[in-house]
Amino acid sequence: MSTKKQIIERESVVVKFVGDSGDGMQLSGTLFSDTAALAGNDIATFPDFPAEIRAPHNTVAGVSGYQVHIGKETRIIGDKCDVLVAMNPASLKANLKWVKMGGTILTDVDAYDAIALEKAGYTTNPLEDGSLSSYFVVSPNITTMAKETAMQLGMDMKDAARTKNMFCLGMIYYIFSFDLGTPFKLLDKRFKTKKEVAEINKKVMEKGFNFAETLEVFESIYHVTTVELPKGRYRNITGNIATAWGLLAAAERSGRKLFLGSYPITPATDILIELAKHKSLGAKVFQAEDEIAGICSTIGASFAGALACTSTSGPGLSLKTEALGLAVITELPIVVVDVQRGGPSTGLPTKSEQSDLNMALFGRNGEAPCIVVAASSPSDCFYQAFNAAKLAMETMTPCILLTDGYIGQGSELFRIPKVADLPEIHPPLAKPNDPDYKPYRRNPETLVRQWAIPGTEGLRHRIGGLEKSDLDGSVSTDPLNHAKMVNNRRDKVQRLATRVPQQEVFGEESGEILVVSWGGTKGQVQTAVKEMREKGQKISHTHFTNIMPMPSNTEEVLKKFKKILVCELNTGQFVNYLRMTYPHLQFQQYNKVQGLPFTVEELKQAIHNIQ
Amino acid sequence: MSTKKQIIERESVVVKFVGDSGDGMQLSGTLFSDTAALAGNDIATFPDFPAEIRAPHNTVAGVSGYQVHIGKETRIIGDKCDVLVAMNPASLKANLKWVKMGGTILTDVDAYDAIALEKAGYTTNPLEDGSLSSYFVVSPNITTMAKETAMQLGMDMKDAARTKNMFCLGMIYYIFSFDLGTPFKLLDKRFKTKKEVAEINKKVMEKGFNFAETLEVFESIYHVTTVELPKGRYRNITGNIATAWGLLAAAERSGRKLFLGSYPITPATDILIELAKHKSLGAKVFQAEDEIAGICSTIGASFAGALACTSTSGPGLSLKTEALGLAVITELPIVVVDVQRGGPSTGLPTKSEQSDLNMALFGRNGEAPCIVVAASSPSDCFYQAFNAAKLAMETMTPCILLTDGYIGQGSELFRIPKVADLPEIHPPLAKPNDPDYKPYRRNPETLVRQWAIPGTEGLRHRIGGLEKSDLDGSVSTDPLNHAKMVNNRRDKVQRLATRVPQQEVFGEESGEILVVSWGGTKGQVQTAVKEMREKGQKISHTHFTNIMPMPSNTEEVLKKFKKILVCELNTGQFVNYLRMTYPHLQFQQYNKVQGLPFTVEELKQAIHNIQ
Amino acid sequence: MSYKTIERTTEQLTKEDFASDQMVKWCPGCGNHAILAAVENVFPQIGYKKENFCVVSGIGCSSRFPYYMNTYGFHSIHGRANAIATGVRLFNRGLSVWVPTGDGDSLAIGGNHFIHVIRRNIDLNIMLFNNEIYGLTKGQYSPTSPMGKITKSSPQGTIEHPFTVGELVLGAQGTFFARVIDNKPQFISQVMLEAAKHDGTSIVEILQNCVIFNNGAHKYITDKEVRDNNQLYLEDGKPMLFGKDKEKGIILGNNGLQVVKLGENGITEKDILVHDMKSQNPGIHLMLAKMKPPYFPIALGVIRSVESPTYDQLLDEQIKTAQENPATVKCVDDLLNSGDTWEI
Amino acid sequence: MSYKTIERTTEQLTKEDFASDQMVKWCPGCGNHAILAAVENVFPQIGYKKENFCVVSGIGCSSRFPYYMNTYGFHSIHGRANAIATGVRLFNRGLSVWVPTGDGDSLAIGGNHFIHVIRRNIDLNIMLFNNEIYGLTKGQYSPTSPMGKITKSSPQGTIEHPFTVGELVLGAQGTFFARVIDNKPQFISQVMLEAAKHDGTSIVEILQNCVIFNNGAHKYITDKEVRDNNQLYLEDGKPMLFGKDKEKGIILGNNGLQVVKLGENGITEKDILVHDMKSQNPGIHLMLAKMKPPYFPIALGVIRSVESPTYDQLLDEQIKTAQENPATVKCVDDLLNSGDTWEI
Ligand SMILES: Cc1ncc(C[n+]2csc(CCOP(=O)(O)OP(=O)(O)O)c2C)c(N)n1
Ligand SMILES: Cc1ncc(C[n+]2csc(CCOP(=O)(O)OP(=O)(O)O)c2C)c(N)n1
Ligand code: SF4
Ligand code: SF4
Ligand SMILES: [Mg+2]
Ligand SMILES: [Mg+2]
Repeated sequence: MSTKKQIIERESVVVKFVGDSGDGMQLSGTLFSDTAALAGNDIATFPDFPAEIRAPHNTVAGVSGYQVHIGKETRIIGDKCDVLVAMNPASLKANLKWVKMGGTILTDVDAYDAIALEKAGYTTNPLEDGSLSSYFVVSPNITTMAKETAMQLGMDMKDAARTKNMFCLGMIYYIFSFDLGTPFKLLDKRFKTKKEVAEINKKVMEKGFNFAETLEVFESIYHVTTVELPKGRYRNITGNIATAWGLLAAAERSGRKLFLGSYPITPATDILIELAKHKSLGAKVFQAEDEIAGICSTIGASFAGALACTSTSGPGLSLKTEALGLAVITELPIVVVDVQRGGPSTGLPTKSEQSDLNMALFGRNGEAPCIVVAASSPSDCFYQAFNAAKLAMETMTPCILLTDGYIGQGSELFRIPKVADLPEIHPPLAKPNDPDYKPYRRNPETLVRQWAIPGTEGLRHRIGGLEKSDLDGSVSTDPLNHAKMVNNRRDKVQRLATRVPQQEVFGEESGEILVVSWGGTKGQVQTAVKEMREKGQKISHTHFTNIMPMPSNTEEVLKKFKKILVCELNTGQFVNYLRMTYPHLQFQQYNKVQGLPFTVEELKQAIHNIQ
Repeated sequence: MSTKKQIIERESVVVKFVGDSGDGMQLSGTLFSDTAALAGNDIATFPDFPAEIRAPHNTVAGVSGYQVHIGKETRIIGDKCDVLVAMNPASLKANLKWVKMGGTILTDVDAYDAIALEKAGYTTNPLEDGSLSSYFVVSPNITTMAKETAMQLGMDMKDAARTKNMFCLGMIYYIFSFDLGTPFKLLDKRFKTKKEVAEINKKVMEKGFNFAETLEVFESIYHVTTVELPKGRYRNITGNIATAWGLLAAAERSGRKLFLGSYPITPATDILIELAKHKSLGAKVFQAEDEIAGICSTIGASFAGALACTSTSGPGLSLKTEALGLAVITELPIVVVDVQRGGPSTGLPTKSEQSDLNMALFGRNGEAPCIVVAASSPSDCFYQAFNAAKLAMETMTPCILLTDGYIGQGSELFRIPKVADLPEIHPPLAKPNDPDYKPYRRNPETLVRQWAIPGTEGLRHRIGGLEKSDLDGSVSTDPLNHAKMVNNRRDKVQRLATRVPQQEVFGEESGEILVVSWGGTKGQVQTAVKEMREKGQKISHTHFTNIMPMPSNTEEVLKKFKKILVCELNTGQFVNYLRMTYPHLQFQQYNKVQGLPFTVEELKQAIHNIQ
Repeated sequence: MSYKTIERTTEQLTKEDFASDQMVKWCPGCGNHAILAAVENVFPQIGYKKENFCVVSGIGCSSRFPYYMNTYGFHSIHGRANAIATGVRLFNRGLSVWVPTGDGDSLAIGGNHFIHVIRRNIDLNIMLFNNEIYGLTKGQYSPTSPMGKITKSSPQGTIEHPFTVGELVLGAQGTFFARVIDNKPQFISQVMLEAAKHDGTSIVEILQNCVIFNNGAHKYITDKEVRDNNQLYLEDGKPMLFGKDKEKGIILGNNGLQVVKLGENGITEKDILVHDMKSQNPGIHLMLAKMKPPYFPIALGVIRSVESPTYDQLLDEQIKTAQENPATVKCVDDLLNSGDTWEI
Repeated sequence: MSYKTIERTTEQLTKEDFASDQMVKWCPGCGNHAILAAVENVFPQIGYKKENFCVVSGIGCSSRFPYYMNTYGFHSIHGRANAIATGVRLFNRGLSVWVPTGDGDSLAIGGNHFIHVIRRNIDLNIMLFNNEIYGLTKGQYSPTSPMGKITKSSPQGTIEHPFTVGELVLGAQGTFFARVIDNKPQFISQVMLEAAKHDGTSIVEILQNCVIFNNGAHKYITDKEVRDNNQLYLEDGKPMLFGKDKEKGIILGNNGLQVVKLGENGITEKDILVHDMKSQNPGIHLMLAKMKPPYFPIALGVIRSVESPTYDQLLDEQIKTAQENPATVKCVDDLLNSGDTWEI
């Protein structure tokens, strides 16, 4: 490595790979993040798909991206990037606003022909017109060089040109002082069955690395602080995979096999796809004809004794509304995963938002309380999926798990737990031939009824969507019985408030300002608060995972602060829920509805602006 | 008329007719209420259907009822009845709890055989065991007498036995000193094509009347105060019919033909059935394959230029959730009528409740505000349906009209308006070939976009469920555009707050206690407040019809009271909405979730108990 | 070869084992009563343990059925019985799952689940009570009401072409379709037994009379005066003969089916079409399902019963394959540690 | 006799009149491009005023269609296009309503609306882009994916019997069904024109290639080497001949259809089945729709086109009857004052 370079020391760095849908940006991104993780960095990633499958070549509509955050604290994706790798003018155009002033831009000059510039909407060439003067731009003939290398190794021209992403990646590895050993191993693994392809890719990558080193195209290289993570085995995981695995773990831990009834929808589809791979664990995945059949088959499987789940996103959750009410009144445990996206209606399918909370809490006819939990990061999806399954089964109540496109598709380091260390799950199974069995007899303490699985001897019974009489469950229109059942269904959920983990505060336990967040925004909010605290400001933070019910100490926690600011990616759904639940407290709110996560900067500004 | 009778003077009286599903109780009830109305009484009625079509003869499950309230102030159905007409033991059993102490029970001793008593669940005969000693019981051989009369006139035995309801009705007319002229005319009308049947029924009724007079079976007769209603033409109307007519009136007034896409469901079906009769007014009624097709065809018709409506009850509204979001984002005007019933799920289909408010306000994925209005009585359904249609069209936004089974199936006197006196409706139609037309250009004051109806020259455009860019409506994933559109959709609804009628107070405009109600409970709450005021208590009342948005003076109105009690038939949905909307005010709540309306007594108690 | 995974009983079960203690709340005279009796009769004959029967319904008069049978039962929401039953059956392979449903429940709101469950050939026994009306909501027309029918919601008569249940079933790749009438409980039991034995989705359409809202809808085939001429009882492998003295029959011409009289135009029994319920070709079954007076008798009994892999069975096989594959993960710990992981 | 209520144009319209200014965002090489071109070509030929076209879609790659046509357009939600189009068409009888849709959109989530719109015979033109995959969500199997197909959501292959679109259409009482391939734009235009003329619901199934997620799904019929033997172009009133030199044909036997070679076993052109798209008997149409290699060629062109009253027309008639009835109310004031009323 050349030594005259300036070395930039950083606690963390954000790199974003952008290009046409077919440019292999996702591969570049995952190779880079895996390499960084293996080198001891914490990581977080986020893919940025276009709405179209493969929109026209070289257009802004067709830009696909993959953002990687590496370093010591990567709880979040990072607001802006230090390094942008842009494969063509369109991707540069779409992403320039996300590059930090003075940041590095690596782009392929071969891609800047007149047509591509026009398609991207440039009237002049940004590499030449001086418009990039605030950035450090590196723009070699990447395609030419990659193609040459690959063709020499016997690849045909078309495929050879497509190795340009490897060339770039080689250059990037160079500026982060990463050894190529790790990426080479990863490539070998990925192209297990196509050894030659692996070899060529490795060579092209090496060429890129050497090119960067030899020609000294970069003025500076980065040293990123590695982390001291707790000891253990780690992997990189996306929120959707983590959700799938959390459900599988809950199935194993509860002794109830997993059933998933689901219909594909962006960005939740990956949960279905992941679980479909695990028939060896006995998981049954049913791709239904629509979301209604998805949840209804789930309810059927739950009646039949499964850990039964359904996964979807906004419009799908809307369609499940009626059947969710059936699960509520029959008191069958199901888990409904909603990977939130931008709404209303089809809205912004590839963007993220927290705007399904209202529907999760209130979106059913009649009085129909469900348990609601929300995951706060990709790896937390594992624990919250597990938790949702446990709560649902142990309370015989549907549980809605809210994640979002941002944490569902993003990834981070995950310390691999042992299944045996996870909490036990005790579904309230009825005993065969129990003479005292009644479908709606309740545990007096928890108000939970028993689960009598069809096929069990001596427990034949009937349930249904009409109001049922207490204890025996037969149809009843008796007024007081109805009132009682409505209360029972509410109270059994409310009583969880003491059993879920109590609400914790980051920072002082009382004081002037408490910042409140829930779900997938934890990383950004915590970072903002932390950065302000580091500057000496007394600000505390509490983050909600258990939404319905909220932990029983919530009011205690909240009321110790003079001012409470609730931050969320919607127009104020959680803050309104807090207002109705704790009417004696006053809340302020900060909201963003742009289909994008918070940036730390805007959060700090919002906290600063509190009245 | 015998003169030695004691005359009971009453401002109003409640009579309830109960019997087997096939006993013709509905006919008895409507004949009686129409007669009373024509005699100058105000009236209110409420049918009480069993959940089964025709459950086994003589069982409690099969009891069908029809309650009539006549007199001076009948805003409500009346808590308990003064007179119960019970055709068999089962109907007595099911309804005894609704008879006032000392009330009159007229029942048919012929029906009290051993089997019928057993089926009704009696171990001893209530007519003999002294259990009815707190009531004034009259139990002649009604079937015998009716049958005899009818058979003498040539009716066959089976049909003859079925005239027993007419016999009873004759007796009831007697004790209310009603002339038989009116019911005779009504019978003639009803059996226009079956003259003989009419004659026989009239004769049997007369027999009942004479029997009551001659044998002096009643100790007392009632004198009910008649009302001084404003001058005008009147009719009796149920809430569901009024809703249908209100929509038709709005269609005529707006120049947009009516389209209704709907799927049958209790208790909303009557709206569909009523509108299906009015093809002569150009109304197109489409009985869809399900609720989703119901609302989707409605959205299509709205796009195509209709006053487009869909009608349903709880589970159906749940199913419409997703499509409602589409109407929100496309900004198409539709009216969604939800005749609320007991929930959750199928719940209590034949009972009434106010528990769909949460779903109306919040039950959609993403940020999806709709306009919400709620009717307060059967005749108010006419005005609110008209209003909902006007608001939807003039704001290019879906409007949910909440009624309930109680006011939808109940009836009251309705002063017939002239269509020309109803407010004008101005849908924001785009002009053919308008060069400035853009699908999402907004009126700067109201934020309402224009309606460009397919077929119009020069306005071809596309709309859809993806987020669209301001003005031209093409698909956009731009973050700030999304934020802007979310705000626009919210603000155009919020801005109605100044255009809807302002919130009014019954009683003092400020003071100690304000009672708040919304929707179908107005009658009971107003009566309770009135009765307490008459006893000198300073209590005010405000009733909400415009729910989203609430009138702009709402906070002004509310904050002038020290204590605010919100009464509703759910666990507190409106009060929570008030809490989130006016976080600086404190609210108390009184709730009932029994599938039944409030009684005035319990309301008075609740107001009395305010802390 | 039958692929049934349901445990059989060793007890001698009787009708009483399945009679529930609930009051039957259908209208007096409703066709449902006879159907209930027929089903109560057939369950003991099927031979499974009584705990292994599961009855799943939607909403409608017919959907009250689960309350009146002493089995595991689920009275769910309108139109969703088939989707719920799918989950029950796919998850718990030890259950014999029955779906009593209505023409509204399965053909209006539930139409999508109906065609998909059939296409997937999931082993459910669907009993479609076709009364050509919405009973529970008091008399609106349904997707099987004949065109022109005046009902509460069609004061001028309907303007919709009705579904023919059998045609829809075949169009959805149905493997078993039979038709019976509510007034012949014994014949119902007999056909139900066939349905129970079938591997895959069986649809039994029951022409059911709603005395209250559509009385006499099936009169044109059930009336004493017309029934011999208007009913054809199909038997597999037997010629399609009908009429009082079996003097009429069905033949297949180039334009489809045709009614002929034995003896006329030299027609003998040998010319008559022989019923082949196992034929993979649905064309003829479709024509049979479509037959209707006045030109044809209506076909009763099992119209189609063909072997075809069931979803249930294929799913079991895939699970087995996956579990036998030494490369697949065997527990969640395996899964968590699969792929790229590293120690810190 | 045609019952069309759509105003015709007096202008000479061209393709350009319907080309939109939006960027077409389908993948390069996607079959959708050719279909779009075919439809742009056919709209001017239909002859209606350009404002009278209305294109209504759901969600899916195919459902992006409205953006790429300069007409009134509605890109709605997944599966609901047919229900929305129903409302558009029933309310506004002056519109020619087109529904571009996918195998997921109309056969999975939208299956119920699909069969009901067909049954009602509402005058919609449905273009079903059948790529046997969910394109927009990136490659899960659809209700038309062949059994065993490995996709993202079926790593061991699907275990579902696919729908045959034509069979489902016929089972739902379809009056018009045609099938075309995306690589023959001219033929598509020709068939679309037939569809446009049809009174009632027309379904045109377009075998469309998704280059990205299901490339070559239709190769077994489109490949140069096999296409002559595997494609049969139906023409009404013409014998069903195919093969390179039209040397093969279809006959109807007692067990259904059969492929024969002219000249072999004494077969001549006269023995070959003549296509009768107007036959009311759906049995033969069903068999034709079901034909598939390797044993049969696939049938292309209009398989069925029969006259049958449309919902639209019947509704118009009922309104007319109601309005002409002197006893019915003529305005809302009449209505309000009808029945029992009294003056106070
Ligand atoms: C979501 C929903 N929509 C509508 C209804 C109202 N509903 C109940 S049963 C029924 C139709 C019943 O007809 P069918 O299925 O033929 O059964 P039948 O009563 O005739 O046996 C309807 C429309 C409902 N309960 N839920
Ligand atoms: C309610 C709802 N469920 C699921 C989706 C996700 N989704 C969008 S398109 C699609 C399937 C597309 O397949 P197809 O209709 O065959 O169209 P193609 O893309 O193949 O043309 C799915 C599942 C959605 N947008 N909305
Ligand atoms: S309404 Fe009809 S279907 Fe329902 S129980 Fe009565 S007779 Fe039977
Ligand atoms: S994903 Fe397939 S169907 Fe969709 S645009 Fe691309 S090639 Fe066409
Ligand atoms: Mg029915
Ligand atoms: Mg597709």
